[in-house]
Amino acid sequence: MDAEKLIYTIIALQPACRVKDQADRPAIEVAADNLPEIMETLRNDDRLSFDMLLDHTAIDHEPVAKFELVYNLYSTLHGHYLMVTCDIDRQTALAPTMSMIWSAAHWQEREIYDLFGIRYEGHPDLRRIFLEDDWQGHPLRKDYKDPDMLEFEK
Amino acid sequence: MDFIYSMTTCTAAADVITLADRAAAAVDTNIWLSILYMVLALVGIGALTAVLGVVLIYAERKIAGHFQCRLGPMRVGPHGILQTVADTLKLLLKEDVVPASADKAMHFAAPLMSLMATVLVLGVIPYSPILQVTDVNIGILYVTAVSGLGVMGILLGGWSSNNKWSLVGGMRAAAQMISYEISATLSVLVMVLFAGTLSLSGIVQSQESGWWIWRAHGTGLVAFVIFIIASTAEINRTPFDIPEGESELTGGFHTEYSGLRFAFFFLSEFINMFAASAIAATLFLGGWMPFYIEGFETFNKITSLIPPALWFLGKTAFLIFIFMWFRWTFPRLRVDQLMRLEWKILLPIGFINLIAAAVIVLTKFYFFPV
Amino acid sequence: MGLVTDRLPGLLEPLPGGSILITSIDAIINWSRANSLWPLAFGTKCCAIEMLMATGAPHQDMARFGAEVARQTPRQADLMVIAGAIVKKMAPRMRLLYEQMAEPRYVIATGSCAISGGPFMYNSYTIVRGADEIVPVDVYVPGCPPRPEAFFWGLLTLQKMIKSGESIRHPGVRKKPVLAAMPQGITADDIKQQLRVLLEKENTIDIEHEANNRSWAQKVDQWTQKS
Amino acid sequence: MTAIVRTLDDVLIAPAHPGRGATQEYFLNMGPQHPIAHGSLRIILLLDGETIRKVIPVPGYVHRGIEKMCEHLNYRQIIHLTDRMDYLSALMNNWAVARTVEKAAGIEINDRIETIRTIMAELQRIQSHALWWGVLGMDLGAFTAFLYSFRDREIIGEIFEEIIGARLTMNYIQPGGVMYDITPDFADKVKKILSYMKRMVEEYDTLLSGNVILQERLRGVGILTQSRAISLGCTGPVLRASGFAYDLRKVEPYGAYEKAQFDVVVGTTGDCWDRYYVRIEEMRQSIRIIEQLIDDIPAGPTMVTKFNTKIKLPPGRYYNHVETARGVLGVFIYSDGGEKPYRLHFRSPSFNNMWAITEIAPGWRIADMIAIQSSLDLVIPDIDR
Repeated sequence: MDAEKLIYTIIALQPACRVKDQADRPAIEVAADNLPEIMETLRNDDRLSFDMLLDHTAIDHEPVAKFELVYNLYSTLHGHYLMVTCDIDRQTALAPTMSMIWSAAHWQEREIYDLFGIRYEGHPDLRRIFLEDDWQGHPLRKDYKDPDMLEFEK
Repeated sequence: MDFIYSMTTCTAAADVITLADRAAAAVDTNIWLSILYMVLALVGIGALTAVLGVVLIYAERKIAGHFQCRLGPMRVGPHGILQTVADTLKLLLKEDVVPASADKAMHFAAPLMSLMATVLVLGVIPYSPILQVTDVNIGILYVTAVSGLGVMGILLGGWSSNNKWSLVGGMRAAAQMISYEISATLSVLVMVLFAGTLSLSGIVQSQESGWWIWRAHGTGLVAFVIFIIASTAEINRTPFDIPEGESELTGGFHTEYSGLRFAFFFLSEFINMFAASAIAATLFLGGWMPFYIEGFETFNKITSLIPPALWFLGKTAFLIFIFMWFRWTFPRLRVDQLMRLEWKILLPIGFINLIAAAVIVLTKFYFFPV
Repeated sequence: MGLVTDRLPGLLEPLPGGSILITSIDAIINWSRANSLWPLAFGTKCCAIEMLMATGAPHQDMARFGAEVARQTPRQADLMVIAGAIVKKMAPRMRLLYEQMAEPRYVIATGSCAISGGPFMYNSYTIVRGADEIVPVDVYVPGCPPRPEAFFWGLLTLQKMIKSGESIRHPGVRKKPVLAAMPQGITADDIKQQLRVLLEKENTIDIEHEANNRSWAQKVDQWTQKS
Repeated sequence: MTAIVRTLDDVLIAPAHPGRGATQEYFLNMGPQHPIAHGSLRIILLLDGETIRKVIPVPGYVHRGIEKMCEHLNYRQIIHLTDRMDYLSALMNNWAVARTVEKAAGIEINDRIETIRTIMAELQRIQSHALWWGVLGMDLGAFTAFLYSFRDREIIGEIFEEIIGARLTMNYIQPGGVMYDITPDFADKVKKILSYMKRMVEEYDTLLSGNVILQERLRGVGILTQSRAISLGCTGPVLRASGFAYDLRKVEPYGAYEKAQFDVVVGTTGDCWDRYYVRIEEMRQSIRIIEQLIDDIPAGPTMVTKFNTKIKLPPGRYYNHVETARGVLGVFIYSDGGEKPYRLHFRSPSFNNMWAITEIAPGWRIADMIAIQSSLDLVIPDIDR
């Protein structure tokens, strides 16, 4: 399925999605409220069947007070890729978990929690993954300041 | 067939005079001479232990090196022959760490027990007709009993360290060594049946007309193979080194041991290997008996020129090399596979072998004169 | 064993020729310690491949120096090779490992990460800048990662240091490594101090601080003149 | 539904089994300094005797914050950090970033560069798999295997030392080309090494693969089914051993892989033996790929951009990946139009592969844990980044 057809299929199934530009592969943008439902469709629909979560990450848009969640999906059946983005509020930093849909999300979400402080609702085991449990702050946030960190800007 | 069986016949048996015999003979005439013999025996065993430790560890490292396309120790002394001397000295002078939560007394006793069990075996091994500390008339029973004590040392070491790795290692060791003791004993029994004696010198002398490994209608060969496998397990060497299991249990029962006490465990492993090889050589390969081929008189004369002690050492060294060969070739077995090998394969074969040997001895169903 | 090192000097010293005896005992002990450095199998990062694995491999063969007996448990190891970056989460564990090792224990820090944080020195929020902030380091082997030959240089330097250093009179006290390229009397500590001050100089020139450290500054001057 | 944040201490509570004759389950801490940690991974096992009930991996003992560092560096400077993630496939890591940046910046790469990159990457794949084979042997007690693998690793390493100058951290593949050109006798040397490696892979089979004990230790142990592997996000040999032929070199060919004929090796059951033999076979396939490419390396420059030019990516999200020795290494870049990435994320293969142990290890023994962990071929700095 080529990129355009893929996007059309998705939008036909879930009208709440919007096409995301500024991405180098087929990408859609969804609202946080619709995320679980849309992901369920992407995973289970026969024409889409995105059964592999390749990558999940987040971007800290500090100036506009938003976190952007990015999911990179792959369908082992059809061999197509999709990028899904979702903006959430930076203040509350709450997002729905995908660990019920893809097992891989379990740990990728823990990583995002550890480094960005985004808490995932319904995650079975939300713990810090790389840093110690008593670590202060979330280092990949743009406003993170560490007294021990030597800044080298040139 | 006759030729093969008669390949190792001896022409003349030497009289066995042990150091204990000499001491006993001298008690009435000269008490000091008697004491001298006793001291000689003690010093001899002590020196043997030390020398064996140094030589065997050096050999192991050199042989391992050459198996693995490298050189092994080279810098300490010519070709690194002083390497183990340096290691021993260093271990002796290293700090002795006893974990705070360890059972101090047992932690102290464990390595001593392990070493003692192995050193005691050295006393009854016939190195040559005139070089044996004492020839106990239940020699092989004594060896089995005493070497069985070794497992106590390892178990105690694992238990008293108060470390989970040590405990797992100790428990594995206990299960493994006790299981394999049975197979080893069964194959020893085959030889006892044929030789008709428990004395180790007696077993050697019974092989003057040929080594048991060839002679006992195949039962000897089967018993030899089982004995070698079982002793590999008893001395905790690869592929049966699961109590130490360097890559699994970090060090197994000796995880918490350092310095001198670790050196004791380390030493006892190597002395154990020597003892196991020596017993195997005594039982199956004719001990200090030279290698004779009937009919080749010139050859026989040449072989009998080599002193018996050298024959013994040569056979033992060959078996030790086989143990080292195993170690640097095979991967390690899993605990349950190890138990399966013993209880489902080796033990039944051992029993059948023993029964076959018993039938042969009872019915005197010999293919050739024993 | 404590018995020898604790009581022996006191027993031997009063004897005639006792100090000569102690010196020769020292020589033997140091010889054995220098030639039997069993490393702890502890690597964190890329350097572990080069320092602990490739050095033991046929092409380099650490066994030649008697150092191939890698121990998995710190109790039996003499040498801790810090191979790779140390991060804040690892630091307490590494300290624990060091404390678990039995005396005498030696530490070689290999690679830029273990010396100063290396490529992760800036902008990294977890890195510990130099393993010597956690454990006392005897020899530094620079490189990213150092070649195995460089590691052997470090090992031989440590051997030299052990052979010339410790005495049973003062167990645990040993001379810091004297780098081959430097004149006598300047140790790695001096170099570090010099670097630290140079860094500080770049930021702010603290005259009082300069004055307090004149003694080392003279030493460095001597060194620069000579070389 | 709310998000509940927990700590490690909340997890480390051994379940109590009241009643007579019940066994006490206990926690055993493997690592961070443990031979099976392969670096510094901590694995906490909940054990019943020697049987594993639960596995809790605790990574992060070499987490250096490379992603944060990348935000402070420009696109050329990032390359040297990728060497230090998965140091056994450093070239392929370089390539992942270079490929993402090239695609985003619209830099066209000529055939010569692509061929050199492919040959180098495949040489390193052989090297990486050889090292893995030796380490697996060492973990299972066959120490000699380890030294044999290092003997061959050094021989391949000589090529890298000659062309690149480094033994481990290559920093060779740059956006826009490769750092140094190959030497004139490169092809001859590589051919010599390939014919040597062919014999050595046979020797690996003789020494270890055919060994009864090894087969007993690996066959039927730690089965990872295909559907679970996909859901867990496993890639590389781990996924292929489970029977799914997902190899980026074949699925979406990059570099010069299109020009070469090779097979994607897949397993059938997904046990440790399949993971073992997939890698052994992959060494043979890599030799095959290089043999086809080595004879006609096209002419041309080895760097299409000027080395010192700063690269600026147009604003947007870029994701691209390559197949490293361990699986799919993805690079996600969010650019705001500047010289430095606003956000750069690595989808590391070991990170996703590691979590397979939580599914496949329970029910097996401590010794099987060693086999499973070895067969997954994890590089810890790649997990932690």
